[in-house]
Amino acid sequence: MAWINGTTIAMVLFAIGATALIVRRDLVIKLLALGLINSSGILFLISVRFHPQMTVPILPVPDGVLIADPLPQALVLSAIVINFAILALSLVFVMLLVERYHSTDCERIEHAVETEKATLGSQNLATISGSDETEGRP
Amino acid sequence: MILALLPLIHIFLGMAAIAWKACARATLIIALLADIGLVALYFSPVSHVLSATAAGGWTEAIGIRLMLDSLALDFLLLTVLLEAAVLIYLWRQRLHPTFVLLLQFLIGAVMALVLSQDLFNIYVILELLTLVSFLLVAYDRRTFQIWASLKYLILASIGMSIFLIGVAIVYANVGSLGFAEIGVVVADNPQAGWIPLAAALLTAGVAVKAGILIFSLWLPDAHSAAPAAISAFLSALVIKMGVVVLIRLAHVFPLGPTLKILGTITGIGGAIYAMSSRDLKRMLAFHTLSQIGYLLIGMSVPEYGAESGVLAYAMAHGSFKALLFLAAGAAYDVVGSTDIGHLILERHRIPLRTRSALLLGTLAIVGLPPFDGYIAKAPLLAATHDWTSQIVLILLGIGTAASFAKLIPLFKGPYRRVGNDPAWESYVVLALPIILFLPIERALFGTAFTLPVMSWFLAVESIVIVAVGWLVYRIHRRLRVRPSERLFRLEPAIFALMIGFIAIYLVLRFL
Amino acid sequence: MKRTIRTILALLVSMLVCCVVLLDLVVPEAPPRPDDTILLAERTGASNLVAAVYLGARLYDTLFEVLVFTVAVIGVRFYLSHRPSTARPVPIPESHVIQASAQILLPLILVLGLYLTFFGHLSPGGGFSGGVVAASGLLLCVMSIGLDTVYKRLSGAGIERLEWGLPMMIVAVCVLPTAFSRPILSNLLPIGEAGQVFGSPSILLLNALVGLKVLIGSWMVLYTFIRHRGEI
Amino acid sequence: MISRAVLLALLPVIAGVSLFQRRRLTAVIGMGLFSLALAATYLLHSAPDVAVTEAAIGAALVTVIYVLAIRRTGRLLVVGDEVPGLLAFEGDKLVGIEVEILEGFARQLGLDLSIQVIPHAEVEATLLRGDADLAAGGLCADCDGRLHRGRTHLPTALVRLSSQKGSPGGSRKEASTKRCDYNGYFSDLVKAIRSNEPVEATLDMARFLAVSRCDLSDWTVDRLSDSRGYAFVAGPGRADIRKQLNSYINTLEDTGALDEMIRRHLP
Repeated sequence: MAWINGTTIAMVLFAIGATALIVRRDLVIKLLALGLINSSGILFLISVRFHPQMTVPILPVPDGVLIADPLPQALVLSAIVINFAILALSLVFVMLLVERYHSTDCERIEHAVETEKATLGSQNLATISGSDETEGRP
Repeated sequence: MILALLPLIHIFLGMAAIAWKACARATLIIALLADIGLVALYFSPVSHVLSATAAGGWTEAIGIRLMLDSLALDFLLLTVLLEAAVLIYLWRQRLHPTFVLLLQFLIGAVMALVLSQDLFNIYVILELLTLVSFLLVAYDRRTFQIWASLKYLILASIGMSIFLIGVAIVYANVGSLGFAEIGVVVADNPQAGWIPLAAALLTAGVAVKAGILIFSLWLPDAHSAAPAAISAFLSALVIKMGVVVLIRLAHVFPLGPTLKILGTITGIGGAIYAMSSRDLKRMLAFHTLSQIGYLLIGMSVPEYGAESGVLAYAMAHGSFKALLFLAAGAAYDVVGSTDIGHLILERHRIPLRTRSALLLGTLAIVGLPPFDGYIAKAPLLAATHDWTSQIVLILLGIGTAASFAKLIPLFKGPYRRVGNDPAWESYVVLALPIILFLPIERALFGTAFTLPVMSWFLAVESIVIVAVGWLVYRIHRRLRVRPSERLFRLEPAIFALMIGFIAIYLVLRFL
Repeated sequence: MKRTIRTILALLVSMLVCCVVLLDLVVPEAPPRPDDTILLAERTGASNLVAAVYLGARLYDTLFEVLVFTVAVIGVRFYLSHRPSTARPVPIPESHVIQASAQILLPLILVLGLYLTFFGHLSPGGGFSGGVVAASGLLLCVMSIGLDTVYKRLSGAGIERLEWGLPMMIVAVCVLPTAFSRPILSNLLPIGEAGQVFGSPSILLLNALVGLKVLIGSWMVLYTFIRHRGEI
Repeated sequence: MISRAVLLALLPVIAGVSLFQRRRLTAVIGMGLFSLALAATYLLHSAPDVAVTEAAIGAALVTVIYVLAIRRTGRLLVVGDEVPGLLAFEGDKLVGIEVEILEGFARQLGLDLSIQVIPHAEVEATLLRGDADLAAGGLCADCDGRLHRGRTHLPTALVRLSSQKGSPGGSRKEASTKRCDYNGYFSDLVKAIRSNEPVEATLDMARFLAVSRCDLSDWTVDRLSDSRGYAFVAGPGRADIRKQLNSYINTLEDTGALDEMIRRHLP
């Protein structure tokens, strides 16, 4: 049973996430797999120095009791928020792509983007919303 | 003391640009002036205010330290230079406050990254950098931009997870995240079992951001899809942030052979793709890959002078790559395409100043004396003594010359005064370091530059390299071979990333 | 056929990465670090050591994390607001069960959010989780009184100005110590009695700022998603 | 100790099951559940701060925005493959007779129309799973008994197209390895025919006319049945939507708008 610890499970989650990211064609599910990969890194960081006797890092603690290292926990808080930011922004971009191509199939979108670039050259490419050309193009 | 002000000023002013929308443009100038002032402090008698600090006074292992060393100084100067050039380039265009905010955040994150001496701090800043450049690449909301930046985000995010696992292993073994403490522990016991795995994870994670061929397969799409000013920033500066982290890692971990292998693959692969690319911006993006290979090989050389050569080359590459991207953007505005054949056909419509900027950039990039490409390459060539690195460096020079030989017809007549390039002042800003590179670098790095640059042998060698490159271009044009670009799709890129990590691990463990 | 090969390859490669890391993982027995613990508690006055690290020793990281969140909110709003919004006004659910339960749950959720935010230095929680919990309370409000009403009331309170104003304030709080020739990002406020609500005023202040910022940010993300969702 | 191990062992199971779901919504909710389990794991790793944050952000906020993005309320979700003239891309927009009918219908219902292009062969399965309200895109064959087929809005015929190279008379081995029936996207079929790959497909008239612009001298064309018609299909238990759509098409026909659309899109 000792092998079921945080680090092992974190790497198994990484493998599941990476497999799903490659195998699943649906972009939304790809993003969920990306979230899983990020979570696996977070679980790894939490559990790498964890020992079953450790207690919660909130004072006061009785003498002689090990407390869990607060530093990785503080780092992980940042990583969770970053994970959220990545998932939200990429979801927005997937929504824009789906609206344009009417499909969530990654290969189909990739193919459509490539043919669009090849046939039209780099000019006159369709914008997602046609009316924004006046709005602050750099 | 006040080192952290450098990034924070940009972030504060970025927010201010949204708060007072009318002043968005003014915040860019204020930020530029503040940067110039703060960097100038370094050369003034009160330079101690820029000495190493710990954020919040936490000097212990748990805190975050910032330091302005020669590496950071070099990139700070490059940042200020590019900031000035891009500000001038964008001056006459309408700027949306969100764009200004993202630009300020980008610059702020770059400055924070070069100053940071802490692994996890680097992780957070790299993520900020990823998100900001992700938004900037797709700023025009064209579909190919959106797809390119989505691919970028997915790959970069996998890389950062790998990096985070590396950070965890380092922390578990060292008990601190500062480079100084890690360096001490690694030097104490260089044979410790955790070092290869941690180094492989960290290197593979950063490699995704650093433009290394097997890892950064998002780069050609993202850098060629972005708006011109953003391309200049990304290719000249942001991609080198990965290199900065790699340099810092290489100071701590024994990465020499790994970097050499990665550099060779990246450099030669990038050069081959650049040679066969027919789109100007895409060619510049591929060429960035091959130049990253140059930097990596320079980093793997332990000899004296190699590191200042790397820094000088990073700066030189930043200046001429930004010049080329900005000029390519101006040419695109006139012609409506960045296809090289198209540009050559319509060359009479491109303003003369744009064409001169392209010419200057090309001369500098192929490494002809007396421009900065040559001056920065010379110490690298002089410092590498083993013949494999020498050969790779020469091959890279030939590849660069061969890919830029495509542009030669662009500089033929007729030279009529047509139109006016609205942003020519920004070319002047970038041309200054290209032409006056030697005095600037001598002032910064001292004696490392006196010896090799003056050698006749190196000058002749670089001219011969360019000539051979031109010949290769003629032969390659007959052959009409184009390598497949399927590798740059999303799913193969994820595969390549993971296989690349395993390869780096094997090299570090068994070589 | 091609799919099967790809699936097998993907599985193989990712298992390989997994195995490489697990087989070579060397972790020493974790030495406890009492020195840091005492120092953290002394210098910040917070009894939740995670909060002491998060908003004390590593405030610089947290600052960038807040910026990442800000960028996410701005990005979501910028890229979705150019889309046309949904064809019809977002309706209020007819169900009385939802409305009744919203009226009971809303105060509870808001109290929980406030508790998490303001006691973040004494017990688990902190500005980020408190802000998100409070934002989910706003989502309940949307269910009971409708999206547009909530939006109008909040805009009347000027939250749009706070959206960028709060990060500016957080940066200012971080930079202010330099004016008093203290290291940047250090805390200026005096440390009170440990274990009390005002035992660590600087962390309390930062938690409150971050909590409000996250509340507004999450609300904006939720509002934008309800109003302009795409075609998935 | 035991609870920690059990929870940890549960994590890959939840993640694996939910990421390999067919339905997006199930996958999203499964990952929300995963985040909750992860938060509990953090709690057992004596990291209560992380647990609270993960529960609030990972389990609540992320799941809510994903559900908001893919939910179906207030939306008429139509799936179908491309058919030239009926539902096809023109530049970056979908145009055609069926698109116009659906747009009008959605406007009448006060819903946002959302059309997703999926492979022809998956249309029926998607409807049966309940992932869409309506199916479109040149449906003229008979469908599963649980689905509700609407009224015909345009007559058509079925055509069998098969390449002679791999005809049934040829060697069996070649036939089994090389010939694939058309079940992907229509655009893939056109590409396959252009590059002379051996293909066998049953096509409706609109698709066949579009394909017949390519050189079809190597192909055998069998006319299967004449008396077919295009129709929309509603999912199981959606007889109401079929009724509303039928009456909407009836009014279109009565006012002559349908004929006008057909003339505009099918010259």
